[in-house]
Amino acid sequence: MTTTLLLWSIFLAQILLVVAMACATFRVLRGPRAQDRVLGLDTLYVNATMLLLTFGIRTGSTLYFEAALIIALLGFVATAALAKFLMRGEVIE
Amino acid sequence: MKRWFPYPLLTAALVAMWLLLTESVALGSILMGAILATVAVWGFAALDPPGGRLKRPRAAFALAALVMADIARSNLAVVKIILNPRKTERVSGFLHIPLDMRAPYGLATLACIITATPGTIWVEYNSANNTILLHILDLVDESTWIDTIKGRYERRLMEIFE
Amino acid sequence: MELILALGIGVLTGSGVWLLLRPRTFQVIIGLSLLSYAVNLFIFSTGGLRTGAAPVLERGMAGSLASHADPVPQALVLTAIVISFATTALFLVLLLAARGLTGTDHVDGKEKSR
Amino acid sequence: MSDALLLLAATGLPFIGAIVAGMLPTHARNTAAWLAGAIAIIGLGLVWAAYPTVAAGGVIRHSMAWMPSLGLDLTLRMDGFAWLFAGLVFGVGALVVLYARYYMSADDPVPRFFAFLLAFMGSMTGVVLSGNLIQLAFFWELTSLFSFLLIGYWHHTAAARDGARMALTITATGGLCLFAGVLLLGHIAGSYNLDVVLASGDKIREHALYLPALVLILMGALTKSAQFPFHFWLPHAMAAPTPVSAYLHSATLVKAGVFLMARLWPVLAGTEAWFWIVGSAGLATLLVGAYVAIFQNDLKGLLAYSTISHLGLITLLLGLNSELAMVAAIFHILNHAAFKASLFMAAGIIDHETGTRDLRRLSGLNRFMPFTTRLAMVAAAAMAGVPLMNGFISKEMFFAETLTAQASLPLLLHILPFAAMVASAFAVAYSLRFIHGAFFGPDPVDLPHLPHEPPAWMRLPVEILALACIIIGLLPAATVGPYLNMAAHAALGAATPEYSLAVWHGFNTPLVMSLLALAAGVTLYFLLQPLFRRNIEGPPFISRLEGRRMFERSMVFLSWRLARTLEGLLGTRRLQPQLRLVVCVAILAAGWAVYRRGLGPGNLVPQGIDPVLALIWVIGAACALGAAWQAKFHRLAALILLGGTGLVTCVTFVWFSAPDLALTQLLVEIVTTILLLLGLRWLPKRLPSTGTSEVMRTGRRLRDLAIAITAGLGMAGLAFGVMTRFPPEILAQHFLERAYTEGGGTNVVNVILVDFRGFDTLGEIAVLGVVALTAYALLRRFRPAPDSVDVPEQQRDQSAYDIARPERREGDTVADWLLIPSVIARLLFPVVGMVALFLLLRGHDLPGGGFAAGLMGSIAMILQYMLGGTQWVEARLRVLPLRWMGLGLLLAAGTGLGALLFGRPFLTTYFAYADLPLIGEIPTASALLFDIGVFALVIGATMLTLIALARQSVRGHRAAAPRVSATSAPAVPGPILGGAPTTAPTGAPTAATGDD
Amino acid sequence: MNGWPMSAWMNHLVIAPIIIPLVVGALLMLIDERRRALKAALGVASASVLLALAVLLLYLTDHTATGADATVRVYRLGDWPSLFGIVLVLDRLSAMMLVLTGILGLSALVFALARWQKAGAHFHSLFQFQLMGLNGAFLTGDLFNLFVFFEIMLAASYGLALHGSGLARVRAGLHYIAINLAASLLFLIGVSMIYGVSGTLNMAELAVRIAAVAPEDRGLLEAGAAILGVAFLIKAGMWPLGFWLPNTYTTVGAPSAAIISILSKVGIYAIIRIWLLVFGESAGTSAGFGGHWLLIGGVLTIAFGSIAVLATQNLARLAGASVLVSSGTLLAAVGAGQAAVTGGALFYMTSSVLAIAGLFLLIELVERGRMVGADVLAVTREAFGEGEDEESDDDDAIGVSIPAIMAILGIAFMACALLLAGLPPLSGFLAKFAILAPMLAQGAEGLPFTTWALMAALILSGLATVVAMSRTGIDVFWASPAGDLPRVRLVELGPVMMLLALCVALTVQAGPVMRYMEDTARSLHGPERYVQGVMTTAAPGTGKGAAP
Amino acid sequence: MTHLADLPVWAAIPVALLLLLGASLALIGSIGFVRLRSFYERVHAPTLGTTMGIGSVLLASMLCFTVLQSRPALHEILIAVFMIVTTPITLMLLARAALYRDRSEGSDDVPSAPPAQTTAPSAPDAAPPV
Ligand code: NA
Ligand code: NA
Repeated sequence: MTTTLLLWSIFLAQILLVVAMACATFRVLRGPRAQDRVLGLDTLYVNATMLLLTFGIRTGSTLYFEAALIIALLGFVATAALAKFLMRGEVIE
Repeated sequence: MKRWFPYPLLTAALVAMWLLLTESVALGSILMGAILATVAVWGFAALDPPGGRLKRPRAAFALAALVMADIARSNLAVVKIILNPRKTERVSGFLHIPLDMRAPYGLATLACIITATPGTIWVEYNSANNTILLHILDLVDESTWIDTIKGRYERRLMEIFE
Repeated sequence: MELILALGIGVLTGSGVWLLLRPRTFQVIIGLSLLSYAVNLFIFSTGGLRTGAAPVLERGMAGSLASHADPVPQALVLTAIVISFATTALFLVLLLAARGLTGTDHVDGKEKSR
Repeated sequence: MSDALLLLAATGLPFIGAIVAGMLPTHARNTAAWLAGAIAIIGLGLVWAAYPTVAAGGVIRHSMAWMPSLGLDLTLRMDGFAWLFAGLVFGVGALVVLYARYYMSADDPVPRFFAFLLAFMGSMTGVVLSGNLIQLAFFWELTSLFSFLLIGYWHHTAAARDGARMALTITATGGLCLFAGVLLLGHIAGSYNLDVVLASGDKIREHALYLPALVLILMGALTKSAQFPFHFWLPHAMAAPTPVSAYLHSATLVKAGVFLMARLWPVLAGTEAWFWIVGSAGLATLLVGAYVAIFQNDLKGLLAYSTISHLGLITLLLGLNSELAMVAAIFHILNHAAFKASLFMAAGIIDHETGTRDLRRLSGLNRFMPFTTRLAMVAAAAMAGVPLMNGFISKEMFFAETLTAQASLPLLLHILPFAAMVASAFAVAYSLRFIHGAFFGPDPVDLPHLPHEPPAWMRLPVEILALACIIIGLLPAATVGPYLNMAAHAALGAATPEYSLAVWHGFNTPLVMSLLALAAGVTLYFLLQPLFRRNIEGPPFISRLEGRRMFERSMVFLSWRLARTLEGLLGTRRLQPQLRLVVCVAILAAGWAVYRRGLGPGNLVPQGIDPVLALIWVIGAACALGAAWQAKFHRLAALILLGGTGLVTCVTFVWFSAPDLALTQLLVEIVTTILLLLGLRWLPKRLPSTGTSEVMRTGRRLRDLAIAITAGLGMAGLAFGVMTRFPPEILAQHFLERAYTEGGGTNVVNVILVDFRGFDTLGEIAVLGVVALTAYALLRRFRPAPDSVDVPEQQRDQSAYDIARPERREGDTVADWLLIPSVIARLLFPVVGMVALFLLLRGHDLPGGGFAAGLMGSIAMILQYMLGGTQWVEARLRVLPLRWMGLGLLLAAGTGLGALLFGRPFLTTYFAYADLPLIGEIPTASALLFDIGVFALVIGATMLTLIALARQSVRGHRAAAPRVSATSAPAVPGPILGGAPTTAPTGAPTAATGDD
Repeated sequence: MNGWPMSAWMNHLVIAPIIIPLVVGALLMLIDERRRALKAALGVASASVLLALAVLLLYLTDHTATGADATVRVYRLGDWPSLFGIVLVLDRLSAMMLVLTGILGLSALVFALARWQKAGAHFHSLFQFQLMGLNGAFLTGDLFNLFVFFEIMLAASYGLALHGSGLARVRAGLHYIAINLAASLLFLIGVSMIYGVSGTLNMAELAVRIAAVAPEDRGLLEAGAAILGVAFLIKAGMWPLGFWLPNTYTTVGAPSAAIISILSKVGIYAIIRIWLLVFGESAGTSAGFGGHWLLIGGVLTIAFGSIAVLATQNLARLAGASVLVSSGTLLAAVGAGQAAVTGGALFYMTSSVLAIAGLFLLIELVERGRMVGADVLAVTREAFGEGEDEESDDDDAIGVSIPAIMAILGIAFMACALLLAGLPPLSGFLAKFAILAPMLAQGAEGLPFTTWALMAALILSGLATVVAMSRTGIDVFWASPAGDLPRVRLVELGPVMMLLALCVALTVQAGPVMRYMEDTARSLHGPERYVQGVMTTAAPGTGKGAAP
Repeated sequence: MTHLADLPVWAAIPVALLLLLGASLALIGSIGFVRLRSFYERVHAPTLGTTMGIGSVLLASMLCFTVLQSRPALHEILIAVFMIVTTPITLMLLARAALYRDRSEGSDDVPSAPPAQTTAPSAPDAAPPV
């Protein structure tokens, strides 16, 4: 019973998250401005983090935790670099 | 002591992080964490971090609780806005707020609080006149927002950091 | 599931090949990156797709394929990732050098050779 | 003297002499001449020493293994036939050396000349003494090579260069054909040994490959002997010094072709094919050569065409499939050598003394050099076939043969005697022209030099040869009879016919023919007088068929126009077609294999489709397609979409139980994005392309789209095929079972990477290191394109804004912008560092490892660079990438080498669980050390590349706007990276990121 | 390990050709760029040791066995059973390739001491890694490890190819890298497919398992092999995959070109090794898979290479096109699938590797003395001015003395030309003979079309080379407008002379060398000993470090 | 998925609810990201995910693993901290970059640059020079 409940809720949550990712992807594809695309990538990263966490719960393994941790800790580096590129025209001055 | 542990609070935080990472409170882990944290902090010190100390740690915890509550509330507010787009009277816009605080860590924390709170975002900081520019999703009343930021957060942060 | 991943690999390959055949160096480098994703997934797929298999062993226990994921393709992919990362970096540097020397970002180092 | 020594000395001495001569000083004329002469004389002596054995019908042999397994031995073999030729080579060689000593100018660097001459002599000896077909081809090509060098001796003249090249091209081509031919012949006979081959005549003639072998061998022989239609190189070879012509074109080079035909006559001749090919080539050459010779104005040109004609005569004789004709051919080879060598020398004397060889300028030399005139007259008479001269006898034999020749087509039989007479009449005419034109008639006017008799020593060789012409003509049986007999027997064996070498055979048809030809020739010469006086260039009727021009044209066409066109058609220098070909060939190759065997899905039942993953891949596909779509005009969008694809890949790895891969993929993704962004700054603004027509572009795109779709479908099919088969288990099972017990780690992937297959990892980090070095080296020379030198527009904008306001200093905008991020980023520095170390230390047991940790460490540093700027960071952190790299590699390799100390193979790991006080049990595996090496290298390599890239901006700033550093960028205290001076000149950022 | 005669340390000799350059390369990274003498000394010392080592290994491999009874020395890395770990395998072929690498490495490095080492950063490190990659590729017995060593080799070759930078180099380098990256991807696809079907990465094991592959899986396996083959053929420069090759080699600096010229042979090596091992007679229905494509492709490559040889006036490009001819010849000869022909092919490979390397080095020296634009002038003369008898003939009858250095260069050039054209007296001629003679020996009566085609291709390519080389040689040495005499240093001339001297030695000692090649070929075509050698060491490891 | 059966109902229900809550917040944020009109409005939307969204999921995870492993699973806290600390960096940098881009294009929807003022104290020393 609890298994079913959990499985379904995890499944549902994952679906919601993937749809959220799809929304973000839409912005990445659509733009219209570069900042929208960058923000889309950032959103994609955040949603993916959550997806990985739900996956961890589903498999009962904490091993996927690191991947989520890395995104949380370093996912912003790529988007920050993109932002810097927009603002300054180069990433490292 | 100061030479070896220039930033004791940071060292402690790093040891705590290490323990969380290793999911262990064994003596070995603590020792290892301490060694690594010490070394890591030297790296931090090499970067010429701005000066500043956490003067009232307890106030910091209080602020954290406050911020969490605010974030939760803002979440709901933003959910409403997104799910109900036909509500036309909502106005979003920019807002200049002059600040009194100049402590870098305080400013950083304020920026994090503002940005992490749904519905508000720190856009620009002007060091020349110590003003920040925010963008606010639901800008019904500018003065309320100024009060919130200055009274609710800046004051507390100045207590903590200055 | 296999079908999904196979199609995914196919789309990555198709996009990569398309870009590989384009005239601009940046297109080519993006194409190569997409292709290396495709290839990495392809190598990975030789181990079979296993959801929920344990990736690491229990301490002190020997593992078995019944409960654990196939580590071999994973190790191969890791090596491949590193190498393609390195070569992508090099290609980037080279395309910059070419761009600097030739003034163009055409793969042939000159605009419209024919 | 032993046979072996004799043969080796005869072949080897000339080469040794050549080397010695080549090393003599430039003007050691006498030494070189003495050396060459001595060697020729010794060679002659050696040949003479062999006479007793050979005369008795014996064969001298010496064989040494060379490539025994392939049937190639170095076999020297002298029978009577070879003896005769060897004698010619050395005998005429000796005379030519003597002549050359006086002919060549004192200023000429003659040691080189004699070196080539000796080497040629050796090669020629090698040809005639070869007892192995391959070896024969070997020396054959050497004669081509050295004749090339001899002809081109005066290479400062275009004529010499062109003549040499033409001779080489033609004769080397023939040589290559010959090579193929003897390969076939050896294949048929079962051996390359000449004795074996000569004994298998019937087998060869009946073999299916007889015709190809014959054609190929004849290609060699006919080109060498300047037979029609390959004859045209020979006249141009006259650009060589006259001694060379005298040697090459009388007794040696051109005779090699007829030598070969005669040598292989017993096995190749006797067939219709032989008759038609050899006979018609000979006949055509005989006539064409003689006809053209009449109209030559150059003495040597005349002699050259006469040589061609006489070689045609010999060839025709060989082609008649008659043993008697064969004997006549051998005899004429001998005679021709004697009179042609002397005529060339005479022509050389005239050239030497008067400064010209032009028959239109020469005249009446008889009065100035009467003795030379007599000598030339004798030789010319021999050439014309005047009775009592040696040429007469062999010509008589030739006429006789034309009358009795056997062939299937009677028509040709009727033509042959007439053709022979016509050619003979032409020979009389050109001989007459040589003598009459040069030596008689009015006194010459306006000659470059005043002529007189040459030095006695220079005339001596001519005298000897002219004497030979007369003596042989008078007493053929007594003088050359035995030798000819010996040679004929050696060449023909038991089939040698009866023949008679006499001056007088009675008043028979050949004699009538001779006399008719003589009369006709004389008449023809005088009839043609008006024509000669009209300063004609080239022979009437066929002057347009100038071989050289055709050759040059065809060479230019073949090797330039055609080759270039073909290269353009069949190849490309553009990248896109090349990549297209690579992709297409790969598709075709895989498709072909699959088509042969079929490829169905495997028997593994596919798992059900998880909608979550399916949706994820919808996103992945959208990102990939989007990246493909945007990469041209929206590079940043493409880059972001690439990131999206990478993220989807990463999630997929997680989905299918590969956390290590996900981790690594993610980190690589981040670093790659930054790398590409760093590059983006230097790329040009993308403007919509113009130029090519829309139709063409659409066409190309459709084609590429088709290729891309095919490739995608193909890969999808293969992937599906692979995934629906039972995955391989053996390795996986083995590793899973032993990773912990024998590798000491629970993260099997990591154990594989650092232990089971640690060697791969060692290689992989080497790749990383090498790439970083290359990138660094390349970037040191980086010059931005003119349109991207400038500081980016944004920065100029923001600086201008700051400058325009009194309360702001330049740089305030960016400083304000980065204030908060940089405070946080600095706090993150130790945090990320510790997480990296965490990943490193636990990698053996849990996801992580040296590579992921290294990348993380690099990202921590890159973040500082991004938010603090290069100079700011380098003023504070001493990153020594090269040191990290070097030490990392050494540590990894050293860990592997440690095993050697314990007598174990490289990379054998050691692990134990050490029980430390306080800390407790910790695993100590040598693999960890290895992983630390990996970690260090990855940090070093990544930083080296990134910093090198990033520094380009700093250089750019300095180059573009020196004022920026004065106002906004604060002076950098202390050493920057590696202690290089802070303000290194823009052009030389030496060791900026290197370790000092 | 079977048949090791000497002490335990000798066992480790097999790994030394990989580890020595790795360690030296890493050490060189740590030494400052300015201490060039030290770097050069270290580099040359390493290259010398490697050559000596290779010769020793060749001796050890050859003298212990005769004929196909080959000694196969297997080195199990990490002491794991060869089935599960990575093994290095030393047999006659590997030993021979190691020696070739050693020779080329030492000559190119010594040559580079004069100038090239200064042309850019980290030359010596890159060079050591190049040697490491080559040696590793020749030694490894594992498919994926082969990929890794290919990458090391390529990465280093990128560095060396771009060494000195410059427009032409960068432009060609971009193509070189792009195509090789594509090839690497194909390599990975191929290897993973083979692994997916056969379950092994060990080449010997693969040879054993191939016969037992289920029929329905064979298509996949062969598709993998075909894709892998394409990757190798790209490196080997087969038409139509090899257009990058002459373009790259033309622009690369001389010592780099000399060492990189062996890279195309690595592609050939991989094909010889894997194709003969895996798709030999014991491969069941896959036996001889794709061999005729090799033959056809080889002949086409010879044809295209010859055309390219003819079409160029540029010396370096001529050398690059010669690499294509050489590759084509080898591919076709190997594709013939007969042991005796393979033996000849190996002889040819040795000869052409030495000759081409020599030529690349030589070209640099020759070009040094040439006037700028001499090529253009020659082209114009060739294409338009057919008759140019305008030269005064006053001093026709007096030769021009050639300066000693030009004479030496000229002789060396002629030697290279002869070697490449396959003309006597040097080993090129014997090499062609060694390929053609056994090819002919096969057909009892008529010869198959392919034999004719190959024979024609070889003859015509020789002809094209003669035409092109004589044209170029005449232009450079006889007809060139007198430029300055090239300044040639002994360290530059020495390597060229050494390479050519080796070709002379190859000619003189053709018998013994050919014996070695034939033995090699026989054991390649009958790889039982190789397989057995690797598999017998597949016994469980003799215990690892202390178990927990 | 046998481990899920080990989870008692009292824990399973909150885990399920928290997961759904977190995912819903993330989704709503992303929907907002799609639907909101301007970039400055859209930039607020993802914050739902990065704060309460991920917070809920982390809580679910902590709860789940604490119960399953019978010991406190706290390392999820790190993710939360990192998210809180790092997300603002991106958003701040991006919002300001967008502002710059809009200003430089002369867009009317953004406030123009602050008017010139009298001399003011200089930036804190902390600001790293670039
Ligand atoms: Na916010
Ligand atoms: Na973030």
